[in-house]
Amino acid sequence: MQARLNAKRSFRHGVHPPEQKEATNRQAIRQFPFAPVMVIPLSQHIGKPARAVVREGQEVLRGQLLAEPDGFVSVAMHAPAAGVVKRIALAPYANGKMVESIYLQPFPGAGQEVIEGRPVDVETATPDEIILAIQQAGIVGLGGAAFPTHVKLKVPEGKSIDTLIINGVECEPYLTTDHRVMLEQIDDILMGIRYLLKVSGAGRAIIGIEANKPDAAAALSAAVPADLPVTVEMVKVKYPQGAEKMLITALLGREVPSGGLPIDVQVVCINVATTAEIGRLLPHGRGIQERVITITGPGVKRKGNYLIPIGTPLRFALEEVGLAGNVTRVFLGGPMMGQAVSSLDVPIAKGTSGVVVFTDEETAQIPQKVYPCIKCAYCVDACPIFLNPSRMGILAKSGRYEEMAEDYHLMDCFECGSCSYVCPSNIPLVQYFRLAKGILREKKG
Amino acid sequence: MSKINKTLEIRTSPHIVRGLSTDDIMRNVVWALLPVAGFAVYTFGLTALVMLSVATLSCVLSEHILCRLNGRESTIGDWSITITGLLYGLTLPPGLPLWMVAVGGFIAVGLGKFLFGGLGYNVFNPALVGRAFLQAAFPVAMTTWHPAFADGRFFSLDGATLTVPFMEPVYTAVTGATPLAAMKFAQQPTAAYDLVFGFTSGSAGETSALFILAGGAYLAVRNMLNWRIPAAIFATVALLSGILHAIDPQHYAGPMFMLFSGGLMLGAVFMATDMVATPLTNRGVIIYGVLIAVLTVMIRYWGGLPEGVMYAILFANAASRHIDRLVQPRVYGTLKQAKRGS
Amino acid sequence: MANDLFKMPETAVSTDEFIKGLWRENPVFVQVLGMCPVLAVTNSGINAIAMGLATTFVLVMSNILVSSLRKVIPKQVRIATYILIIATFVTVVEYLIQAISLDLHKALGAFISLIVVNCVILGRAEAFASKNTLANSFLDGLGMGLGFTFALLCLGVVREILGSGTIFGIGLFPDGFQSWVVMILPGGGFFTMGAWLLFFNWLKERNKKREAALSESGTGVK
Amino acid sequence: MGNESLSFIFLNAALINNFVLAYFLGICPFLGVSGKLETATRMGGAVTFVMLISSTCAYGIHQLLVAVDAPFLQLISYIVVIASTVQLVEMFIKKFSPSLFRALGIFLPLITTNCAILGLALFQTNKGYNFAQSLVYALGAGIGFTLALVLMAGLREELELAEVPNLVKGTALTLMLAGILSLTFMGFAGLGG
Amino acid sequence: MNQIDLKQLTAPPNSWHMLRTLAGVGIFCSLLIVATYQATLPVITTKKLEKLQEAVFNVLPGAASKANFRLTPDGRFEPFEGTPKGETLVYAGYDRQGKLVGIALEAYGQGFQDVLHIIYGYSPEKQAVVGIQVLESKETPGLGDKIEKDPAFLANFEALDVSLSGDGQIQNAITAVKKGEKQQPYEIECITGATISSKAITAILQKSTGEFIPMLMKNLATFEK
Repeated sequence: MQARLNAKRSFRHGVHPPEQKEATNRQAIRQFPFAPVMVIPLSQHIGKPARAVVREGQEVLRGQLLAEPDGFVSVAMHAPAAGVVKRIALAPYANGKMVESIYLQPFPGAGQEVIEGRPVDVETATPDEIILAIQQAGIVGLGGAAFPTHVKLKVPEGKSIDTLIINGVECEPYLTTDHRVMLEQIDDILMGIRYLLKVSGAGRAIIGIEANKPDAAAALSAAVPADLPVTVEMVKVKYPQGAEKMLITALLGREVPSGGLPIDVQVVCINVATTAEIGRLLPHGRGIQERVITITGPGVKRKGNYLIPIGTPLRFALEEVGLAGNVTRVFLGGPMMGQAVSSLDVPIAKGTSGVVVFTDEETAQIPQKVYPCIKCAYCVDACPIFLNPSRMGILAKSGRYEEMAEDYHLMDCFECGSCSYVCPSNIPLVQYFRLAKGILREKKG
Repeated sequence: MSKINKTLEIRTSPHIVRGLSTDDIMRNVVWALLPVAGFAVYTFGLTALVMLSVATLSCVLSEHILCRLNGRESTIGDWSITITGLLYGLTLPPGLPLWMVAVGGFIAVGLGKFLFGGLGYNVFNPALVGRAFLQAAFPVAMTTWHPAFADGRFFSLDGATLTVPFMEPVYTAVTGATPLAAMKFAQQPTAAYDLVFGFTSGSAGETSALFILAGGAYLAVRNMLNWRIPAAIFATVALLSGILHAIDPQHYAGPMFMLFSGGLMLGAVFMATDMVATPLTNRGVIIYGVLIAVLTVMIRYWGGLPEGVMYAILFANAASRHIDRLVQPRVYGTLKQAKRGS
Repeated sequence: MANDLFKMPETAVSTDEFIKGLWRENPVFVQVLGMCPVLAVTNSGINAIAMGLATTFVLVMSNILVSSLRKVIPKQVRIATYILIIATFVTVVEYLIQAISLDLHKALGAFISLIVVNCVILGRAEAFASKNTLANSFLDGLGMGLGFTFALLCLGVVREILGSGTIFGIGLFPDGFQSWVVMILPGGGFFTMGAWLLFFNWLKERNKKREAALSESGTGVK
Repeated sequence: MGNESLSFIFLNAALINNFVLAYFLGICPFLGVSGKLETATRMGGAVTFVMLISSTCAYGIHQLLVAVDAPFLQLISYIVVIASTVQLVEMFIKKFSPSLFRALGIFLPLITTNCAILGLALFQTNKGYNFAQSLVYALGAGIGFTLALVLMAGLREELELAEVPNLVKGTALTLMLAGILSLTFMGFAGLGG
Repeated sequence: MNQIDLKQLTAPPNSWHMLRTLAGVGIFCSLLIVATYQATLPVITTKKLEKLQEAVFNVLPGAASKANFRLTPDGRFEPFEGTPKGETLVYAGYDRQGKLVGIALEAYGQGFQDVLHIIYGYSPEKQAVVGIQVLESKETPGLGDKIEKDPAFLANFEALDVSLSGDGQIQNAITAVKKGEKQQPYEIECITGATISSKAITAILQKSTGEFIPMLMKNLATFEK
């Protein structure tokens, strides 16, 4: 199949934050050691928390099922290492809340071998079987959203999918996780695509890659076998190109309706690392025990891409890579949408695509003074879904949340942060919107 | 792990910013205005220098005092008031008595900005509010023009400049006529060369089209000014005056004259583009620009006054909220949903 | 006690009915009524006084008539009757002014006729005169009318001094005073009224603060 | 007198001598209902409508009064006839167009005693306009009133979200805005000549 | 009190009662209005007449008495007494000897803000406008309203040439020129800064004289005493 490598296509608006990927994009993925204690939250995904199937004190093998999905919108959890379940209790999580988690103490010198489960053959399995297998493998969107992948793939009655989009854009600055995956796990990706094509019934797949990763695009398009209806297409470097809606618009010119899902325009969009995971795990019937994470930022000594066991405490991970300078801010994910953590005791979860560490030098660059909105309209020109953040920000300040939702489509905002990024008055727009949405949801519910 | 601060900052995303702050924008606008002010001093001499300084100072001081009286932190540090002061000065006739300049400066800040809540809330361009007030209060002084390029202008002040406060100015020097007034009342056109290079009489800052365009281009390139506003104004004015001039050249001055005379350049580039008082969307600002242009042409051709840019901009300021309402950007995914629903 | 207080205005003549209109319930500054003449004819002190007195005359006369007829007028037609009465007195006042001075009549123009639709007058007829004794209604009308005149004068004086440099036509300043033309233009009317309201807001705020301070310090004494 | 062109009459009433901003007529509704754009437009529509009706009535009454030579009845008959006509129209609309009534209905009784309506009738009589001129004058006045109201509503909605100093909030702010608008409208002087 | 209120509210409207009240008030009001009108009418009429006469004498220097004339539909003039009802009137002014000094005419036209209403005097002997007075204007105070009192401007109208040419039309149309540039007797020097209002006066005069002077000259004999 031919690759379309002329990256002219994109969505309208958006911003151009400095990419900052040079530090890690040439670093091969390295295996991370086990932490002395791992914390596996039962709710690392959107939806119902998983139900634990192990007891405190029970010994488990690497890859063994720790918790099973509780309902359809829920996924399984597997042991990241062979060890002992110390206890099942509340533990801090990245969002600042306490969630039910399994404390696992790996055996000293535990190996990397993983137990095998019931393999699912891409040729013979039915779509429903594959969906079940994906759920059992505990796969969620590894791009950051952590939405259970199998739910996305369940095509509702009366709808169909014609295109499968594999999202290899990775538009967040600093992060190079997907970039490395696309270079190093090509076979897994292609295998994953086979599963996904089968499940979705799509006639073709498009791998969308941002133009700053030409090596990945070239490697992938060279590897696509003739029997697979897959094209590799490049899109412009622009944030938030990696958002599902933006990528669909860039590649297909289709607009996902407000309040709708990609499936409403016959598309399903799966992150490239998620795809690789499907292709790697399903043939062996295994579950997720580790994932690739970029640990980077000016505060990190050994920046790089690491294959890191799920549940590794952040503190352990940072100690391993070494810190430099006066660290003031650590966040999980990229700098645009990532979650700043208040404590280093939180574990790395399935949805953690990167860890970025800032020192006081970076934080000092962010002006502290908040000016009133001067209606410069930078935010209006940045918003990828054409909202009016300026107006909404002013309304939010006066507490007029209903008006924001009714007249200005607040609920369509996916908090990409472009508006706050460009705001010269330093108004925390995204924070306002998040707050407003929360209050509105509370009022409704 | 000693290097990690005891308290990590938890600010919500995004964690990086572009690093262009409001005061940066304001400061750049001041830079862009300085050459215009410089040319005004070159053209009108000491008179313009003193007048511009008093205009700027009166605005800055008023802002400072009003902020303090209201128990707020003084906001003169954000440079926005310096822009207002400088712009306000540039719209005044150079020989205007200084006490009037100071009164107008206070009005510009008090009425045009402070009453509405300060920076970001001034629904009208404050400089123009000050000028409109002066125009209504002291119509004679506001239409008496100091001649350009007078001999010895760098060493002498216009006699009216130092008028005792609250007294009527007495004009001794020969006064100039603006190209627009000459055209309207005496049907005397001015050479295009003089207009472009600013060898004419008029408000301090409106004479040199070149310096204004250069300043505007600098800001537009740095994305600190929405180029669509002046572009829409120029295009519409040129189009309308072109058509009317073609129909009746005797009555209607041509596009060149319309573009380069009076306050159109200064207004379109620096006044109409006051971010706070303009619509937000790009479609909105084009409508806004067209509205300004149409009103300006209307007032200049058919109105009683020779110049109408100021009124046109103030009117469009008042209308900009409605323009915004009319042309809200179509939110992603809403059109198709409507189609789907029907 | 409460009952007695309630009955008071029915029977006794109360000077409070006169004083309240002047200040506490000033129709212009406190109730913001009848703004149209307040802004339109106050470009000189003379005009303001003339307009104020004309309005007072109509106000007092209509209050008297409405009050004395209050038991006869059926509820259903009361508004129509009031308007009829007011229009009559306005017509009367219009001819009187014309007879006194044509120039004044010209200066006030249609605004004399427009006293008819001044909400202060209909408001007092409906809210006060239709429920109170003749004497009290008279006092109420007089108080409100003079309060209205006072407000007009407040504006008229400021606008005339700044706008023409004179007060009641008498020059205040030496020759060569620069008049602020805007003050006698419509815009000046809006600004002056706005400024007066600002001033009264400020007075109110200050009084409130003082009272608060007084009551704080006064608690110990009590 | 009375020979002005229709275009001049229209522009004069709508812009140059705007009823609200130059004559201060209809200030009460201007201050009262200019807070929200929607009510402002409806009020404007209702006022324009009533102005057209009352202008017609006033023209008829004036002709009648001239014929019977009773100028002293002018004011009293204007106010009575206009008030009752508006009442009739209100009842008529209520009966035949409930939707229009919902849009304009609640404003109609308020407008009856609006000085802009009576002012319009008096001015057109003073200026000696003929029937067509009166109608155009009424239309211009109504549109000018609506324009002022709508502009003010936009500004006030905007400033509702602003950090207006407490002292200024309310009528004082509206008056200052009206003053600036009035200065702005001065730019239209001499149009249509 | 409450009981009465309730009764009033619940009782059906008594039409006779309502009618009686309205009629009574109406009669009282009509009486009051008519009485005032009758009482003030003579005063007002006299004042108006005086005012008009004053204006006529002002624009016709030397006049001591005046007579009203009405323009007839066929373009002639006839003496007129009483109150005008839409007719076009001109006022002839006579000196103490009863000799015709000139004729005063009213004219209207658009000014800067609103309609301007002026009266001007024409002297058939000098074939010139000899005086002008602004009766009604809304020109900008301090600027446009200088047309009412600026002595230099009013000097324009002491002898403004409107002589007729052979064909009975105005020879030279009145025109406005800048201050200090007046050369011809038919030119009007504008006021600096109030060009618009000055030009408005010029336009009004130009139109009115062009229309009326030829007519007046044709019927000059009518006005002689």
